Amino acid sequence: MNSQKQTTEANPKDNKGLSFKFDLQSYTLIIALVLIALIFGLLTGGEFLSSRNLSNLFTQMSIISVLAIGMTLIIVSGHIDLSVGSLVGLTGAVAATLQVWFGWNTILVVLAAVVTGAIVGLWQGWWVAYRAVPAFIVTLGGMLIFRGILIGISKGQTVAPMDESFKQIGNSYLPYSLGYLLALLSIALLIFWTIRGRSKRKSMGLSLPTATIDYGKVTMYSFFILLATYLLNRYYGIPVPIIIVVMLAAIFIFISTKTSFGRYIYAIGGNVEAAALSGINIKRNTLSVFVLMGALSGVAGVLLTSRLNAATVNAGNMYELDAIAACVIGGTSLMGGRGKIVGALIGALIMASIDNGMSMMNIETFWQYIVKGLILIFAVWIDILSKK
Amino acid sequence: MNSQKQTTEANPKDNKGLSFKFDLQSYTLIIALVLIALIFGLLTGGEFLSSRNLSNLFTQMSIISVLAIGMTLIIVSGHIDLSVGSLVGLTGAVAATLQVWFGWNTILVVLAAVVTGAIVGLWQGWWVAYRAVPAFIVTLGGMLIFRGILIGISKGQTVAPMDESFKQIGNSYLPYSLGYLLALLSIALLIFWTIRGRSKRKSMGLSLPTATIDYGKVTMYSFFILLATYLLNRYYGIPVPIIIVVMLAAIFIFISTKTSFGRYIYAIGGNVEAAALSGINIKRNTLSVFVLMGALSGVAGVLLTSRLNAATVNAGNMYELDAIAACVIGGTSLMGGRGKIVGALIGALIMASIDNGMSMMNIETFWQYIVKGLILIFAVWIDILSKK
Amino acid sequence: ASEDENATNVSGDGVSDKKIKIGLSVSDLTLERWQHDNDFFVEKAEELGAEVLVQSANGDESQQLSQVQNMLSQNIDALVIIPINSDALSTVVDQAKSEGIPVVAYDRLINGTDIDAYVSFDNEQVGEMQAEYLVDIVPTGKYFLMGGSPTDNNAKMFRAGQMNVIQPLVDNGDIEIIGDQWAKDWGANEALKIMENALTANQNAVDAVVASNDSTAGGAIQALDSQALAGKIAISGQDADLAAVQRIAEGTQTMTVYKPIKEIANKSAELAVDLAKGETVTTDSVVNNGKIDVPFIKLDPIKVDKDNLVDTVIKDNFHSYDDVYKNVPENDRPPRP
Amino acid sequence: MENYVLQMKRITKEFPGVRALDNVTFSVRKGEIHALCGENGAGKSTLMKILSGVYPYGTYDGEILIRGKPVEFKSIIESQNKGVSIIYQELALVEEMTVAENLFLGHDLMRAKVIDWDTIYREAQKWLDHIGLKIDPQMKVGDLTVGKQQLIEITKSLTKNADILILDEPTAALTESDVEILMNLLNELRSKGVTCIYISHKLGEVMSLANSVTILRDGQSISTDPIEDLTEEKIITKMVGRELTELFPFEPHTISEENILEVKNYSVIDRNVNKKVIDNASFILKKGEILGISGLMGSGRTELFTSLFGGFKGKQTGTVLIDGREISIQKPADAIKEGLAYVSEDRKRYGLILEMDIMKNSTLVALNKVMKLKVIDNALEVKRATEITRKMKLKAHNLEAKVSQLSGGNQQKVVLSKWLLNEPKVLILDEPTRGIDVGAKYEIYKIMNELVSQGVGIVIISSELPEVLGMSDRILVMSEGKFTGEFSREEATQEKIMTCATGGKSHE
Ligand SMILES: Nc1ncnc2c1ncn2[C@@H]1O[C@H](COP(=O)(O)OP(=O)(O)OP(=O)(O)O)[C@@H](O)[C@H]1O
Ligand SMILES: Nc1ncnc2c1ncn2[C@@H]1O[C@H](COP(=O)(O)OP(=O)(O)OP(=O)(O)O)[C@@H](O)[C@H]1O
Ligand SMILES: O[C@@H]1[C@@H](O)[C@H](O)OC[C@H]1O
Ligand SMILES: [Mg+2]
Ligand SMILES: [Mg+2]
Repeated sequence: MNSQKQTTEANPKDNKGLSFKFDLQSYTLIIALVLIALIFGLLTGGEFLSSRNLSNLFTQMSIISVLAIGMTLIIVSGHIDLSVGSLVGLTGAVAATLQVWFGWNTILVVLAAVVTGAIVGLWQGWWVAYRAVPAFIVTLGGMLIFRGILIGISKGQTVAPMDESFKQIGNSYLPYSLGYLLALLSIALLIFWTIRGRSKRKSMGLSLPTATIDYGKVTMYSFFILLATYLLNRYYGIPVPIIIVVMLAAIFIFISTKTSFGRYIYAIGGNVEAAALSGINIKRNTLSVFVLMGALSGVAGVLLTSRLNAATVNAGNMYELDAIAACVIGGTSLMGGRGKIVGALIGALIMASIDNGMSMMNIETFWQYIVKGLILIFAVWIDILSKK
Repeated sequence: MNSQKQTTEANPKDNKGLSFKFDLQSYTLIIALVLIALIFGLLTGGEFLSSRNLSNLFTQMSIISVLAIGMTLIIVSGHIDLSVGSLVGLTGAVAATLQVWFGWNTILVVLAAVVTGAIVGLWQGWWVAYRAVPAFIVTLGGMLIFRGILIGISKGQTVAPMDESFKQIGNSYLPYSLGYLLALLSIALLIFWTIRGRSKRKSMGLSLPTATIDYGKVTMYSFFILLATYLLNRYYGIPVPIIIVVMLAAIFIFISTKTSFGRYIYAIGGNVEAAALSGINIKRNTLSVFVLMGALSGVAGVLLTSRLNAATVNAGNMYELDAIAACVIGGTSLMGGRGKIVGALIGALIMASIDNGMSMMNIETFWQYIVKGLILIFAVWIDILSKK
Repeated sequence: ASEDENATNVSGDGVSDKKIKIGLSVSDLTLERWQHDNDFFVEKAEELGAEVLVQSANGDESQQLSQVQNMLSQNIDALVIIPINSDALSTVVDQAKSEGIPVVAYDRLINGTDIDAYVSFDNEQVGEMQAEYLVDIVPTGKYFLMGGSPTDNNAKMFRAGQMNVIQPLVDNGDIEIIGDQWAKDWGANEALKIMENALTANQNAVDAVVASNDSTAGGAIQALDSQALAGKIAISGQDADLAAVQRIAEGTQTMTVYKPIKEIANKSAELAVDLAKGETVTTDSVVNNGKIDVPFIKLDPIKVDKDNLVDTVIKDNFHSYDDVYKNVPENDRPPRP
Repeated sequence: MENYVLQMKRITKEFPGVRALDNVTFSVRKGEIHALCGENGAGKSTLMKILSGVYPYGTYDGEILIRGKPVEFKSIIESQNKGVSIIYQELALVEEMTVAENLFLGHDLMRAKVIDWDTIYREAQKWLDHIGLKIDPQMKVGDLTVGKQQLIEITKSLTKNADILILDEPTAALTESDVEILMNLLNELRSKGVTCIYISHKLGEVMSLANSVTILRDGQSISTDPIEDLTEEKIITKMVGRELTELFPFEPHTISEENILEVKNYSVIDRNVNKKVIDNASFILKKGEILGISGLMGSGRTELFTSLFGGFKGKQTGTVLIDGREISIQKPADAIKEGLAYVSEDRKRYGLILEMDIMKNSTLVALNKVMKLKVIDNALEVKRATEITRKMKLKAHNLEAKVSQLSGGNQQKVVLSKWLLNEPKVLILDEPTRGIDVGAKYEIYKIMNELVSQGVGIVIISSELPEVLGMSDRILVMSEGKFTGEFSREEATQEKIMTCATGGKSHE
């Protein structure tokens, strides 16, 4: 998250009013989230905000989050991937069959799932990048093909149960001390980066945000990191899936903001012709995005299979819609060129909160559909309003 | 300057090579379709091409076709509608409950379904056009909301059976003679229009395609119309659903090519700023597109309920994907501004043919998924190749 | 013209030296049981000398309708349908009847039309069995209801059966229902989340979970497991999926309702062949489908728990002993049959 | 009171963070051609967008009177109904649609209940003939060059038979001959009593065409004068607030003997139309030289250089040498590696990522220059971007602003920044000053001078003859895909170049 932050800070913002306004904008979504949390907290008599439920909530959002990270890149680059749900099912089944039927160990099995995902991504990316078939069609085809392969290899059966170690991936928690250690470590890193960034800017003679703003932010983030750790430690500790999500998010935020590959994706999605004339290899970069998405689907497949301790034929069904929705809620434009991973994560959290909150309230199913649909529209609308 | 001469200079149609190339391009899809038909014909020992199966095929494609007609407009205008499946379910249920529970007659019930669809379209269009919420989110929300309402009003139960007259809508055939009459009528119209068009162009001093080309086309179309009628009459006659599709298609092709509203949609999808600067009312036209899509979903809902002779809770599930796929196969660009209704119909026919053909061959289910996915990709790829 | 087509069909019926062709329309293959149904049915029918055309409709009613149409145009001699929806197939069944092709409803009844036979378990009875079993071992306490797909008609019937048993106990205060949620598409992950939330909302104070099938039970048990409650809270199921019977063997799932699928498949296959040959069938009971009294071959579902695994599922060769006890230490296993 | 057909009084318009117009007053007499001049970002387009209803009543302060009556346009249609018609600076065309459809988009002909296509195509043909454009009305607009698109845009506004016609930089993308067509048209309209508001950075046009000139500077109206009281110099002084002694600051410099770029027998076949668009072209560019390329619209200049740059899909034959080394360029990345830079004629389509901010656009090509260990160093990126944009005298209040919000001139400076950051050996400028004000042009020319003095070779493709004549050491003329003439700075004249450009033989 830090790297993401730095970019936005990086510029001279001498105009106070502007800077405040800008911040307000990027925080609307968080405000929407807080509102949703408060309402559900109230309606469930506080249960929604209990340590235990927060732990559930984070775990429940993890699979879609992993997908949303990759989907952000896909959409930013101007494409779409409808096959991720099927691919989650397929890679999960690959992991499960290799372990249950062939006795492979957990590490190998995880690798196999991720590699399968990446290879599938390569196939799809090849059609999109080198054969110019619209991603919508390639991945709609993929959605069918992978589900078909899944039914074919599993013969319609649920493959279960997994080894204990595999099961741990999606169902265990960090020891309390380790959790605090990680939290402190990330706070230390945050402070270190801020100081280094400031001194570097100073040495280059660039304008600096006032120290209160910079360190105020650091304090705020640190507070939230510690609060979250504390709350989760009041229950069983930080769930491993959420650690995986945070790590993947960090890596991919880094990729998207700090590497040329990341920058190129935004350029390609923003204006493919201008990007091509700027010497960017459109095809190879597009291919890479799909490979990454495939690999992430593999990770999601592992998480899902681990959480269910089983691979089922309709696992992952329709996850693509949730992942895309998370991105769009988070401000990613379906026209390409614009979007942030952090936004997508907040989007995923909003969606998971809605599901979780309503099921905590034990609302009737049909109301859940209706309310979820309405909240979706309203949340995005409020976000749009604030940007006007 | 001599305008006559100028025209002939400028008109590329006079170039024989080019004209052939142009025709070839727009016919690739048809060629793909013919190929698919031939292959299935061969593999099923001719069964696929039997009168009876053609009749089935046309009926089977009808619901998605109705949706694809509206979806073309939606996508051309630069949007998307993910809610049509749910809306088909909902409007179908409205028709069914009104008839089964409240005893309304068929005409009223059909009207109610279509009006419900239009109102729902109004709601969605309003959010998209006047509140600038991305159509993806509005209709994803709609997908949930309408399914929720459907579960709510039907209490999860199947509502059946419908009146005999309602059942006829989706399950009856035109008497042979009426079929031939219609065929002859449309041929007569075709000839009349061609003659009138030619004489009008002549009187305006515009260049004319050679008579052989114009009348050659008329002959060809007439032949196909008669052939189709003959084949269908060898079975029970022309299925009513396909008559509905043809009529709707005619109306909407007219709207999209001959009215300002139709052209504005293309302009809006092609370049919304240019459209706005040309004085086009973006919001109102966008709203109208959604209303039309809603009304068409209502028609599709009626057809489905009639065919099933029942309204079920998961009716129409995922039809949006089929409808969108039909459009994309038919050459509609998801970026907006480009697409044809005829293309979407051919797309729908291709998809229905794949399903039908494989089911006639009794291929194992998982193979059906895989083969359908692959054909989708290949069909679009071939189309793209030919356009290069 | 159309008379020709009909004529071929009719003549196809009479000729007996021609191989009999049976169409089997399956609702979907995303649940394990339908795959078994499919396999057993085909095996039996082929044994009886028939050829089977199988199609699966992915849970889409109009696709099922289309597929049945397509089978009809392939001159089948009998039609066996596992309907996705009992009420949504009458039009195509009418068509089959008008062409003289016998129709058997498999597992789910087809309403409002002439069918020749219905082979099934009673879905309400399944729900009743689930509830009866739980009520037996947990006569009082807090119950959580985990419904199936909110868009599956059968899910409603299971629930109706469950409530037949539970409602009186709710009314007299023995049982408290602390939640009632339905898992989209019978999805295990949906069930997992629902159960997690229910446990959280009730601080784990749950005594029994009425899960409508094994897939949803599987998800719920994962949630129980992470609270170390697996095996401590009674939970039902249905279908005797392999994963479920394994859980029963391990003690984390309490029971499942085994619908002897081989039996229903065999019965249906025999019936279909007989009907195709033009023989008439006789059954003990009938069920009214809103139009006629349909000859009904009623099969009894069986409650399966840890104690009768060997005598039911394993004995029927539905699952092998080794598969079922794969995760149970050798010395804890019951004697091999 | 004078006979004003249009009066705009005390117009003030603010965008978030920018006051684009500050109490502007602007009055136009009936039947005159009134020029509106000012630097990039002075607020000319904004003022006209207010007049045409793009920024509806209520989003600005001030008052508009047409024929003495106050008007409150809430939409474009309303202004059109009052006889105001505008050609926007940004092309407002739908590329997927045909020429005829674009001409009549939003027009009465299209608003009919049922569109009569035959009439539309006939009318379109009439208009095109009238203007003298040889374009098939059934062509897709997207298949036309920018210049042709601009002419379509002009034709489109003429079809509305407006009595106040606003042209916002209509000639930016036109060649001399097309400018001529336009001038004649405007004179004809004036004689029919149509009032024109004419925005242009080409002061020559302004001087020869306008009746009076209003100058905007930094969002304020500076003056309105009859043309008789003005000279080009005076206009410039008013625009930039200081004197510019010369328009083309060409500095004599030493041209090295080294060939930095040499092209031999280069041909390009366009696969789409299977036509030889470049026919056996050969030329040499020396280190430290400015080579001007002149020619009519469609003569193949853009094709030649995009193709050399690896950005044109076509079959290429011939030899290309850089620093005497034969090289093969398949894609832009190869060209960039060899030290080539290409500033496209269509900055919006080929130059900028509009959704991205200024900084990221400016570092897109030379990303490795702001990376350490393959990782983008944000501070370094800000520094480099600040340096280069400052050097370009870019006017933006924030490097994080999206380039889409910049005025045309400033957008062009971002494109230049992007390429210069990569320190190219050969800089190809395709119509680099299109739509750019004199001040900014001047700066771009000075940058060119500075670059050649550092040994960079520059190719400048331009349809503005004075620019080519004023800035080049040597001039090559193209016609129909071939080089048809070569002149040294001293021998070149407008007439000689035009003869070669129109296909007449050159004297060597
Ligand atoms: N949509 C917008 N949002 C924010 N600022 C804008 C917007 N449009 C214009 N501006 C700003 O308003 C000022 C005036 O711009 P305008 O386009 O009117 O200038 P111009 O005189 O037409 O310049 P040019 O000669 O380059 O066309 C500039 O500072 C520009 O950046
Ligand atoms: N996208 C296109 N489709 C079809 N023909 C094109 C296209 N672009 C250019 N052409 C044609 O290619 C030829 C050369 O055009 P090019 O743009 O290279 O000329 P130019 O001298 O650079 O003119 P300009 O001043 O318009 O840039 C012309 O005949 C032109 O009409
Ligand atoms: O057997 C069950 C079936 O009857 C129902 O329809 O779907 C779920 C299954 O578990
Ligand atoms: Mg301007
Ligand atoms: Mg050019």
